[in-house]
Amino acid sequence: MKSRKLRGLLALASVTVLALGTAACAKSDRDDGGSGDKDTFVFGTPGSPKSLDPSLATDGETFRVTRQVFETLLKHEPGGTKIVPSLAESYEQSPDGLIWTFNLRSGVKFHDGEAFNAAAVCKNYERWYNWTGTYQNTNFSSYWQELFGGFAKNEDAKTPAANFKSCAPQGDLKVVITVDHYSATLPGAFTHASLGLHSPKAIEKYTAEGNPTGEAGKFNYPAFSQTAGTVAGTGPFKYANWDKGAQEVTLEAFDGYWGSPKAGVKKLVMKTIKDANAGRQALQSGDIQGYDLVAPADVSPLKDAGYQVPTRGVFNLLYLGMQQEAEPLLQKKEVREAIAHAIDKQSIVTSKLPPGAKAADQFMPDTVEGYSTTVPKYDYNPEKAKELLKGAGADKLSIDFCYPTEVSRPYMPSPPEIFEILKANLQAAGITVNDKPMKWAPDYLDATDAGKCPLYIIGWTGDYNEAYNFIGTWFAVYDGGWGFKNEKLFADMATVSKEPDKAKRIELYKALNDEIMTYLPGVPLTSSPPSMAFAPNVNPPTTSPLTQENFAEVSYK
Amino acid sequence: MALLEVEDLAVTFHRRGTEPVRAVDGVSFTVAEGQVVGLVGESGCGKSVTSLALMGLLAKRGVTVTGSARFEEADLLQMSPSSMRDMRGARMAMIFQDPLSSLNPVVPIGLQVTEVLQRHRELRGDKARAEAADLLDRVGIPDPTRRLKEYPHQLSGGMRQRALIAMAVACRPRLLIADEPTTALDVTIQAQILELLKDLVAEEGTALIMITHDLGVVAGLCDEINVMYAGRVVEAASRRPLFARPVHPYSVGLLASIPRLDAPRGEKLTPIPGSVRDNIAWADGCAFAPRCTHAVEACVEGPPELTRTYTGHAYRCVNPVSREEAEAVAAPAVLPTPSLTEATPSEEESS
Amino acid sequence: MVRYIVRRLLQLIPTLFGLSLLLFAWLHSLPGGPEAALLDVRATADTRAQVRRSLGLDEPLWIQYGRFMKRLAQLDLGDSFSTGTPVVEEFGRRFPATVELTVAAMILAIGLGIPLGYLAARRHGRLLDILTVSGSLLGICIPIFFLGFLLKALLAVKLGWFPSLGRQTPGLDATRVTGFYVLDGVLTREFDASWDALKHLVLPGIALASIPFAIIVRMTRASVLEVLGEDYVRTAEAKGLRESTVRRRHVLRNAMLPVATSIGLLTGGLLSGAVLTETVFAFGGIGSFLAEAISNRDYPVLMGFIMIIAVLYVLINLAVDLSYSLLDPRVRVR
Amino acid sequence: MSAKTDRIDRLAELTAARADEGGHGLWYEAFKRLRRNPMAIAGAVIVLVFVLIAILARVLAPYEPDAQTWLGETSTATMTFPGARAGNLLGVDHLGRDMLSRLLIGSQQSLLVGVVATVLGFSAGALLGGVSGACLGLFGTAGRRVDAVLMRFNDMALAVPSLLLAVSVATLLGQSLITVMIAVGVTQVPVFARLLRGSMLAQSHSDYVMASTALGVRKSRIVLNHILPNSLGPVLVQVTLSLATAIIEAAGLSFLGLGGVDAAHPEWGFMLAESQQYLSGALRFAVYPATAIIVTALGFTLLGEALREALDPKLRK
Repeated sequence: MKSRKLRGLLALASVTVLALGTAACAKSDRDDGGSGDKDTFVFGTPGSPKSLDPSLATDGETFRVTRQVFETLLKHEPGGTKIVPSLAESYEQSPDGLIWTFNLRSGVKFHDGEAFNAAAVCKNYERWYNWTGTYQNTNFSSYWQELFGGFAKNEDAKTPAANFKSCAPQGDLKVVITVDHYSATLPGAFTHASLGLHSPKAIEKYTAEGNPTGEAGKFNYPAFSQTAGTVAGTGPFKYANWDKGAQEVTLEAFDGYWGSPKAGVKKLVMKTIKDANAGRQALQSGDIQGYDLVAPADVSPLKDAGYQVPTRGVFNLLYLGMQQEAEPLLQKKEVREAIAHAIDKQSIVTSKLPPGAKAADQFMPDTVEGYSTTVPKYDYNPEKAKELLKGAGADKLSIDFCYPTEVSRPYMPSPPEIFEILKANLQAAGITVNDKPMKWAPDYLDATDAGKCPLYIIGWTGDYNEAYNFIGTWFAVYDGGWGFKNEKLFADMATVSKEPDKAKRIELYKALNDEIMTYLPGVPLTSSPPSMAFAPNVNPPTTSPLTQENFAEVSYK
Repeated sequence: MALLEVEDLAVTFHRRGTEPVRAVDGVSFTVAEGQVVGLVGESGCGKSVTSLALMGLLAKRGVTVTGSARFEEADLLQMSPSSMRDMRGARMAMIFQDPLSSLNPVVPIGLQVTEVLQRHRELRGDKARAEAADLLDRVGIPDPTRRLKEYPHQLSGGMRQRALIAMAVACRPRLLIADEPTTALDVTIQAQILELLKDLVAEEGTALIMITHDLGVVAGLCDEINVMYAGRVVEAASRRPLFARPVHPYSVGLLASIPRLDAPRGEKLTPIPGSVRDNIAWADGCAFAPRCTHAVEACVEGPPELTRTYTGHAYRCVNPVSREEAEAVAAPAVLPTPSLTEATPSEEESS
Repeated sequence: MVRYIVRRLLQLIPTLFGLSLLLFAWLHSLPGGPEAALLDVRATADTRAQVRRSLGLDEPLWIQYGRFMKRLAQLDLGDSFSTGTPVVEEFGRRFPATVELTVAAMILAIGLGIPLGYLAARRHGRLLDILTVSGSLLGICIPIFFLGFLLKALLAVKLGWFPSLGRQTPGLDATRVTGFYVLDGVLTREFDASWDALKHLVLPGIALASIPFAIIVRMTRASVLEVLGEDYVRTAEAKGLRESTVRRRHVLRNAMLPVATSIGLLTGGLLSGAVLTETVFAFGGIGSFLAEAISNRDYPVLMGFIMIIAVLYVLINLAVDLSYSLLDPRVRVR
Repeated sequence: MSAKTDRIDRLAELTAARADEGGHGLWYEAFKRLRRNPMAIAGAVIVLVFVLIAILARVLAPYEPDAQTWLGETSTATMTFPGARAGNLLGVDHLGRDMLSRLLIGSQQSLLVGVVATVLGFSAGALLGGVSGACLGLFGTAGRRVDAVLMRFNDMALAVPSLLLAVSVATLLGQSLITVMIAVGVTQVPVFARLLRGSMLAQSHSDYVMASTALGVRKSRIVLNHILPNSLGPVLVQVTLSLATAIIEAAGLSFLGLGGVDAAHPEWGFMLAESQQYLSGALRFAVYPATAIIVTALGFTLLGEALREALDPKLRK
């Protein structure tokens, strides 16, 4: 009798529960048809792109998207680091490395119907070279400045001098690009995603829009780079929509794509999923068909559950940075050496890193040309470390150790855990370690850059297969992160960067690696291969050590 | 014929971790058609619990009600909850002590009246509203149509009590229980309300159980009076005999503590010492014994039985008060209460 | 009434001014700037300085604040450092997601919380009461990100009933009108899109509802218990009214007064408190965007969003106060 | 002086009379009601056990919480982590440390977070709310204005996401357990402030305050001797609830990478956040600290709820 009376009362509750139930059932009905339609492929990425025009961006998430839409003159072979032709069928380099001649592919069309030819190439390079005003700001042109120096007319004294000299079409399908001096960034620069080639018609529209407004405190990306419609490249996909609220970029297969493979799905959606667990659960529940940056601990469970977890080749490096100004005792080589001997790199690899990870003995992975087999080695030997410290009068060394907390990088899946192991190692050698945990951005990045951290862990993933892309970023000049001045090392770095002959350069790099590891500015720790995960019913793209996967290869089985 | 016959009513409250409390213990009384019966006693004596038990308004849990209460051929205590619902508000109704807290603050007066009409008389819409206005008018609320839309807080205390009475009499019940209906009101208004009750009862021939601690109130109103102490009736009689010759020391004490205008100057009131808490269990003797001025050894030797005289006067005492002593306190109280009907109800609205 | 509203709104101006000053001083006192997030890890000190200059961060704080206020006077909150889009646009883009999520959570919390709270009160001290109260309190006691994980593991991964993240199935190509996906589907008659969006709301809705649900159960229970002991409920019973009438008109109508106030406040709190839920469910609302903005030291977004939220919060409170006067005739706004 | 003390004594009687029901004090009555409530008993038992464990943690823990003794036996690549076994009753964690020891020491840290954050939130909130309430109740128009300003900012503070506060504190002080305590404590300030003010306001309208005002007792005295002590009931309830909230919020902060991160002093929230990467392969890493958090928080919450009920004069029968 009581329950009868309560029925009325429970109506509200029942309705609520019922609504949930109906929603649930309806979903399971539809699920029988497989996870959604087979035209759409959703890929989870750890970050959002910033611009649809790669030349305005610096970050990997932007390039992951733009790479599917734009192509460059040269590219890296699928799954490798070797430079191969792309929009150029072949290229020649003058012996001094100043004149670069490209023979262009014929029959290539841009997404907006424009034809690809030499004039189009030069239109692109001249657009970048002739940027003025706010475009010259590093907000917008960071990579152009890094790869080709400044502009036709530099407006700021701080902007580097232009290295790009000219781009000259020779006929319809031949183009000659001249630079002022050789730089080690070449020919890698011609593969760089930021220099993807735009349709000339699109470029005219960009110019018509004018420069981004640049009043202080206002920081506007140009409108064309923020909505799909204007931007057009030659790649297998074209932009369909960028839903910033949902954090999704939708790409559509471009039917007129010249090359093969053509896009294997009609729609490719790049969806930002920051949380690694969220990505894995979304894959498992069929909401997405793949995601990047699989946590090492998820690799084998996913594999066991039938998912495909392709692993990229190793092309990154994690190292223990030392700032000699922040801790003067680090200026003693014995102390640095002691720290190197105190660290058990192998325990990090076996305990914490995904399959395929390696301990590093120099400041680049062994997949980079210029890797040396003759570098001095510093084995794990806590006793020796103690002796060295005692010899240097640093047996009571107490040192601050910075590490980031909430971040996961391909080279450093879980910084706090790696820190814990390192700390235990150092303390076993009698060094007192003071924890300095920090949030990755901006606290940690700022602190390490400003030289506030005597010890810290950080790393790098290569952009292209050039040793300079690794060691050159750290040891070419005085750097706040290291806080040392080694004039000989700096001079040797300058020499190698100007050597246009590749074979000679590689030999020089090997010697440099030996030199660096003898000086021992820090301790290279590990290289770990980042993994992607895909649903069992898709054909995943070939993994690329440079994270340059071509999603045109993706299709449903 | 009796309208209500309460026989041996007992109410026990149970609470985990404590001894059960017998709030009402073997109470019996009858109410005839159209009769006004008073239940008198200090707070905590069980008179309100008695009325709630009769109305079926006690919590279901932790309460045991035994005995019987025959009302119109049915036993109220055995009735199913739904029949009780049909009965309440229709055949029997109740008026509570505090008119402000007894009215729903967020529902207009009108709705609170019409909901009874709708429930028991199936009156709806305009008909119900008209009837409600009529009811308010009958209980002496001026401008009833306007009042219907107002909320309790917009009415004065007397008006609220009138509205409550209107709700109670809306279905012309056979029995009305009024639980201290005037305690929360100003003295002048008290009289008006009592007058109103008296009139309504007389008009409709409704029986009334008047629950009060104020002997003054019963004096002018009740035909039969039951004095209760610690859950039992200690003295029961018609009005006149009770006031003329109270027998139980407690009744005498109550009468003696009424302030009297005719008392000689400087004479102090004689309050009953102690409070209701200072009693003993009936099982051990007379519960009133600890406070009683007439207490003797026999009082605590066992529970006193109810003695009934041939005149129908009943009392529960082993050492009743002597005639002389009783008359000394009683005489003036028998005076009928002055009628205040001349004071028009609208006066109280001036605030 | 109107005067009361106008007065409350006018009071908002000095408060906002104070808030903006406090916020500005506070944010800019934090070490580090937005350039770390904007630039590559390898950016040189020069580039960093250049970026700071271009963002106007090299000038004295009072000039920066002056500029902020000047723009604010023209109802311009500036542009986001990290996305380069106007703050108002960023807010408008993400706000519907948060509102949808909040509303879904509140519907769940109210729809389940009030009946359960009432039931618990009616069965005070009995097993059902204890189970309901402990059960609802459990919602408060599970860290929300872990609850999100458990919900997904069970209802999305294992049973496949609900999608595990996002607001709508990617590639659905629903037409956007207002940004409220459920509403959009109805407006454009793309009911499947609405349905899809609704399903996406379920899991994050439950996760976000866990705390307000517990609070509503608790408040309803306490409030009903209190009202059940009120004389007017006894009066209503004495009138022989049907139990449903007593419950609806006399118990709930009174018991809901304090609950209504708390619902308003809870809703306001949820607007800004959805950070964890939005992160775990990749929901793309203002909560998770604020969290990012903090890491990026995206001052315009932080200032703008928080001030808009503060205004909304005040407006919600005002609405609650006004509705209170509608619900309770004893309260009349001056 | 004697006249004044006399008056105060009479006042005290008045107050005592209010608290005195059936010869026992308000708190005694509340305690009696608590003892009858199964929720209170469950809550109290949990809290008691938790506090005991926290106090004895160092004695009970078989190993140092940060000793990576079994690191060599773990592998993320193959997801091998020794589970429960003779030496490690709950297995080892992702860095080869004894899980049980970490959980035990964690109880200490979690209790610390709860207590310190609550004390912080309470003291600052009580100051703010107390001042505000006292101003409003006793110092006329000017007081009302002070109260309005204070409360308006207090309400605004409720609208600012607590995360922002936490991040600022973390950036200024560095990431540590103390940061978490302060950050969580700060978020409790407006709650306590509002509560105390509201409760004082209700008290200041009560009969005995009116009576003492009528008797001419100094206002500050009324506040200190009568309003404040009698406003403490709801605050006490909030303290209990805040202990639970603090432990849970600390977990949220850890999840966002803002937690205390000292391996030698693990806190449950941090342990739960740490385990997030292993949810797919080693769910137990999360289950232990999560269960600990949930049970403990539930204990505090149940106790708080029961206390609220016991102290609520309107719910008394």
